[in-house]
Amino acid sequence: IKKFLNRPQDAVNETVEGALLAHQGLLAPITGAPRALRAVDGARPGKVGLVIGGGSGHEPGFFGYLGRGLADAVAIGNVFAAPPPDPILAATLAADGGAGVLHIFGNFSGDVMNFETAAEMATARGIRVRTVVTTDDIASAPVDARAARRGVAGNVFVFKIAGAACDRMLPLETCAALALRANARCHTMGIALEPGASLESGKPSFRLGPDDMEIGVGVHGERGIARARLTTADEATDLIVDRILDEMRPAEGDRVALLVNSLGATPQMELYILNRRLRQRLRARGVGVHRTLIGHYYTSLDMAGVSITALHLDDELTALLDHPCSAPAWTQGGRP
Amino acid sequence: IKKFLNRPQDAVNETVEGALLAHQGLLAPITGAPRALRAVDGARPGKVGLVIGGGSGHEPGFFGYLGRGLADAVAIGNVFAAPPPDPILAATLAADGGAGVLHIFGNFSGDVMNFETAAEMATARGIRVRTVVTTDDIASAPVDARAARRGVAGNVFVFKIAGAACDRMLPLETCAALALRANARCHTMGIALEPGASLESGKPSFRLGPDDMEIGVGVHGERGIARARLTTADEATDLIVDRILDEMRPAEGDRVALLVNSLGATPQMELYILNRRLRQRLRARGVGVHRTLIGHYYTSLDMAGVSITALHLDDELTALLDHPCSAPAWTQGGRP
Amino acid sequence: MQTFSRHDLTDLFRSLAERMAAEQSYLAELDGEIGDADHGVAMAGGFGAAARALFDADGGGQTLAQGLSLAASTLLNAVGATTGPLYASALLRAGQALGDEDRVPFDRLPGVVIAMAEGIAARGHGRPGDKTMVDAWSPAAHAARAGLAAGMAPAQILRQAAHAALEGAQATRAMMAARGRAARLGPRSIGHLDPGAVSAAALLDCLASWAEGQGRAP
Amino acid sequence: MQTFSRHDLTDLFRSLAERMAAEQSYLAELDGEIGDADHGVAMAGGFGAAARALFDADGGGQTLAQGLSLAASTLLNAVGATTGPLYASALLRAGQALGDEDRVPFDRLPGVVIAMAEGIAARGHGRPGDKTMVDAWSPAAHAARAGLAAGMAPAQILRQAAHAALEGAQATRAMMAARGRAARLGPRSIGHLDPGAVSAAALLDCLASWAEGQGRAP
Ligand SMILES: Nc1ncnc2c1ncn2[C@@H]1O[C@H](COP(=O)(O)OP(=O)(O)O)[C@@H](O)[C@H]1O
Ligand SMILES: Nc1ncnc2c1ncn2[C@@H]1O[C@H](COP(=O)(O)OP(=O)(O)O)[C@@H](O)[C@H]1O
Ligand SMILES: [Mg+2]
Ligand SMILES: [Mg+2]
Ligand SMILES: [Mg+2]
Ligand SMILES: [Mg+2]
Repeated sequence: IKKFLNRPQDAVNETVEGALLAHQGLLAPITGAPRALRAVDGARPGKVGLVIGGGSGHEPGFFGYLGRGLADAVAIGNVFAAPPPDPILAATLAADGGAGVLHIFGNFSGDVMNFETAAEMATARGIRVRTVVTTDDIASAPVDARAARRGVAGNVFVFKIAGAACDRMLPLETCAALALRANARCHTMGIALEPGASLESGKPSFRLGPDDMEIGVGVHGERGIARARLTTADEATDLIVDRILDEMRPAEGDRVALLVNSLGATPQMELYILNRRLRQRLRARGVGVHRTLIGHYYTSLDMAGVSITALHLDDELTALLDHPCSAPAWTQGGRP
Repeated sequence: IKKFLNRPQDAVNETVEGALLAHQGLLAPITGAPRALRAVDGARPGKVGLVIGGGSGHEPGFFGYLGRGLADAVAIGNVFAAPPPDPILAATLAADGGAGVLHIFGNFSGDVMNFETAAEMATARGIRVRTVVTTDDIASAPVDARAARRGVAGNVFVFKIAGAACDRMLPLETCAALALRANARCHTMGIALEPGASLESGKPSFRLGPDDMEIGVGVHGERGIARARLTTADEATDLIVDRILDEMRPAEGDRVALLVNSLGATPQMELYILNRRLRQRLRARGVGVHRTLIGHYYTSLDMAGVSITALHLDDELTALLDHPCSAPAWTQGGRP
Repeated sequence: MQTFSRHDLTDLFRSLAERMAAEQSYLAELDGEIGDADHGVAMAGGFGAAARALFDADGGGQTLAQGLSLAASTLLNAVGATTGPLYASALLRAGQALGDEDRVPFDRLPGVVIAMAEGIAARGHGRPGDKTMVDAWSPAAHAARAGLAAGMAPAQILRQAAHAALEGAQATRAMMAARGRAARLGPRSIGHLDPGAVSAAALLDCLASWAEGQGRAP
Repeated sequence: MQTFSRHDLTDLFRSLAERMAAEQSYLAELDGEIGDADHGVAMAGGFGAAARALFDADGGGQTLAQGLSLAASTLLNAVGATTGPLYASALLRAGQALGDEDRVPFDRLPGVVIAMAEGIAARGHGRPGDKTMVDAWSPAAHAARAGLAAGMAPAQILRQAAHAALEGAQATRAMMAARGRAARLGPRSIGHLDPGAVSAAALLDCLASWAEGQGRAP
C-alpha cells in the first residue's frame, strides 16, 4: 500500500511539524517537549486544564481537538503507541491554570500506565490531576465489563463535553464528573472493509478476503469481534445500530448526538449513505438527533471503514455540546 | 474495491438524503427538485445569489459549501456527471434575491453546456445570471491555454471569495469580477497513488503499478499528464510546488492561502507531512501563508492522492477569505 | 408503403436502451482510459430512461416530435453530463425532422441520422478530428446524404451510415483529443478509442438492425 | 573471578538491540494478528535508543544502577506504549538489584532476570496465564531461582531461564488473552502467539548467548 511518506520513523515528528504550520493560530509548541502541543487560546488562570493524548495515526486526533472550548494541551505518542510520561507531564504543566488538570484518554494498557506515571509526577509538583478513561467501544467487551472496553471515536464527544465544562470555569470534580457521564452515555461501534497499512512495512495489519468485512474493529488496526460477509450499506448500519440501541435503551423522544466517522480511507459519500439509514432507524425508535458530526474525526491510519458513535444526551450534556469551540477539527459558533 | 453502498444507482440520492439529515440546520431541500439544495441561511433580498454545482463523488463538494458567507444553492449531478439544466434552474430560483445570480462551476464540457442552458432558462424568467468557470488545475493545459484548464479543488477558494462578496451585498458584476480574480490567482495540482473505483463495477478507473504514481490528475479519476516512480512525500510535494511557483511567480513577502486536500483515501497524517515540506519551500521563496485548509475538501471518490492549491492573495482577497462563514465543510468565525 | 410510427419510436428506443445496457461496461472501460469512466452509465441510464418515458406515454396520442422531445428532456434530466445536452439536442432535431405527425413514411429515417448529427455538432461546437462522437456522427450523416442522393432503400442507407460510424469511431484511436475531458491528456489520449464515438457507432448499428428487422416483419 | 561492568552493560544492550532489530518484522506480524502491529517497532526502537544512550554515557563513570536507570528512561521516552513502562520498571528493578557499583560479580546476573520479572509484574499487574510477556518472564524467573538454589553457573542459569521463557512464550498460543490489547478479542486471541512473550523469550535468549560468549572470552 502506497503512502506519502519520507522515512517512516520520521512520520510522527513531521506530522506534528506540519500541523503546527497548518494551524498556526490555534496550536503552539511547548518548549522542551517536541511531542506535546498546547492550544494558543488554552490555559487561563482559574480554569481547569484539559489534557488529552494517545498514539499517532488517528489524525486529526488528538491535536485537532485543541482550542478554546476543547482541550488545552496534548501529548503525542508514536503510531498506535501511548505517549511516554514526559510529554504528558509537559502538557499537564502547559494546561495548568491553578485549578487542577483533567486527563482524558482511551482505555489502553499503555495509555493507562503512562498517564498514571505522569499524573504522579504532576501531583508531586502540586498539580491536582483527575483522570477519566474513555470506554465507548461497545464491541470490545460485554456490557458487564464496561470498564475493560476500549476508548475510540467517542473520545471526540467526551473531549467536547469536558472542554466546554472547563471553559465555563466549572471546578475540577464537576468537569471530571461530566466527562465521566459523557463517557458512560457514549456508544461506538466500528466496521472495517480493509485494514490500514503499517508505515514501516506498508503491509496491512491483518488480511481480509475480498468479500469479507470485520465487525467491531478498534482504531489501531486491531481485529474486531467477528468477521462477516460484505453486506449493503444499510445492513452494515443495522449491525451497528442494533447493538447501540440495545445498550443505550433510549426512551421515545430521547435525543442523541451522532458521529459518523471515517476510519481513514472511506470517503464521505459513503458516510452520508450510512447516515441516511442510521436516521431511518433512529426515527423508527422515536429518537431525535440534536447534532451530527460526519467526516474524518478519529482515524486508524488508512483503514477503510466506519465507526458510528451515539451520545445519549440529557439537558446538561446538550448545553455543553452546544457551547462554542474553535479547534482544528471542530469549530462551532453555538447552537447547531 | 469494497464500499459501503446499497444499489449503486441509488448512491447519489441516498447521499443527498444523508446530507440533508446530517446538516439539518444548514441545508434544506428545494421543493420539486430532488437534485438541488439550498442553504437555510442563504438567499435574502438584495443579495446576489451564489449557485454552485457539478457531479457527485467530490463530497463534501459541493453541498458542503452551502451556508452563510458561502453559496446559496447547489445543483447535484450523477457521479462525475454535470447536473442537467432543471436542478440548476431550481437552484438559481432558490438563490435569487432580486440582485442577480452568480453561477460558479469547474470547466468541464458537460458543466458548461448544462449551466449555459440553465442560465438561458433563468434569463428568460428575468433573472440576471453571470457565470464564472473555474480553471485552477495547472496540470490540465499549458499556461497559454488557461481557459482550457479543469476546475478542481481551487473551487473551494473561489466559492469562498464569491460567497463573502455576495454576503457583503456587493453588486453582481463586482461579485463576478472578484470570483474571476480569485480563479485567476488560484493554482492547483494533484498527484494520485491509486485511482478511485467506480461505484457500478467496483473497479479502478485506470491501473497504476505498485511503484507508480500519476502526476497531474483531475478529480474524476481521470489520468494525469505523466506517470512517475513513487517518490518520498517531500519529492512529491516538490513536484507540485515547483510547478505552482513557476506559474504564480510570487514576489518576496507575498502571501497565499493553502488547501492541502485529500483526494479521498489519503489520510490526514500524510497531508500534514506534505504540508511540512510545502511550507519549507514557500518559506525559502519568502512567501507567507495566511491560512491553511487541510483535510478532505474536494475528493475524487476513494482515490488515494492529494492536491495542493495556492491562492495568491491580495488585500481584497484576504479580507474576503477572512469573512465569516458557516457551512458543513467550512465554518470560521473571522480572522484565522 | 411501410411507415415509422410513434409506437415504432418506443420500440426503437427499447432496442437502443438494451444495446446501451449491453455495452455499458465496455464503454465504462473505454472512458476510464481517457475520461472519467462514466460514459457507460450515462448512455445506458439516459437511453433507458428515455425508453421508459416513451413507453409510459405510448398510446397517449403523441406526435413523433412530441415523443422525441419527451425522449430528449428525459435523457437530459436523467444524465446531465456531456452526453445529456448533446443527445438532447440531437433528439430535438430529430423530432423537428420528423415533424408533428404520429407516423411518417419509412424513408424519412435516414434524415433522422442527418438531423441528429447536426444537433450534436451545433450544441458541442465539435468538428471531425476532435476525437469525439462527432467522428462517428459526421461520417454517418455523410453516408446518409449520399445514400439518399443515390436513391437507396432506407434500411440500406442506415446500414451504410452505421458502417461509416464504425469506421469513424475506429479512426479516433489515432487521434489526439481536442475537445471534452480527454483533451486534457494531450498526446496521452492517442492510441485509445473515444467512448462517445464508440457508443454512437453502436446506436447507429442498432438503428440499422432495427430498421432491417422492420423490413423483414410481415 | 569474572565480573559484569558498566561497559559490559553497553555491550549487552548493543546485542539486545541488534536482536530486537532482527526480530522487528516478525514481532510486527505477531502483533498484527492480535494487537496493533507495533510491537516490533516498540522493541527495536526502545532497545535501540537505550543502547545508544548507554554507549554515549559509557566511560562517564556511571554505576550499573545509573546505567540501567538511563536505559529505562530512554526506552520509556522513545517508546511509550505498553512496552515502555513495563520494561522501564523492569530495568529500574534490575538497576536496584545490581546496585551503586560500576562492576559486580558475574553470578549476580541471574538476579537481574528475577528483578526484571518482578518489575514487569508489579507495573502491569499481570499474572501467568494472561497471555502476556509475564508468561515468558515468570517461568524465566522461576528457572533462575531454581538454578541459583542449585548453585549452577551463571551462564547455565541464564540458558535455563531462556529455555523456560521460550516454552512459556510458546504456551501463550493456547491461551485466551486476559490483559492488554488482545484481551478485547476474547476467544479470537486463542491460537496466536503473544508478541510480548515472544520478544521476552528473544531478549532472554540473547542475554544467555551474550553471557556464554563472555564465558568463552579470554
Ligand atoms: N464538445 C463535444 N462535442 C461532441 N462530443 C463531445 C464533446 N465533448 C465530449 N464529447 C463526447 O463525450 C464523450 C464523453 O461523454 P461522457 O463520458 O458521458 O461525459 P463526461 O465527459 O462529461 O464524463 C466523449 O467520449 C466525446 O465523444
Ligand atoms: N498488563 C500487562 N502486563 C504485562 N504485559 C502486558 C500487559 N499488557 C500488555 N502486555 C504485553 O504487551 C504486549 C504488547 O506490547 P506493544 O505492542 O508494544 O504495546 P501496545 O499493546 O500498547 O501496542 C503484549 O503482547 C503483551 O505481552
Ligand atoms: Mg500500540
Ligand atoms: Mg463524467
Ligand atoms: Mg465520462
Ligand atoms: Mg502493539
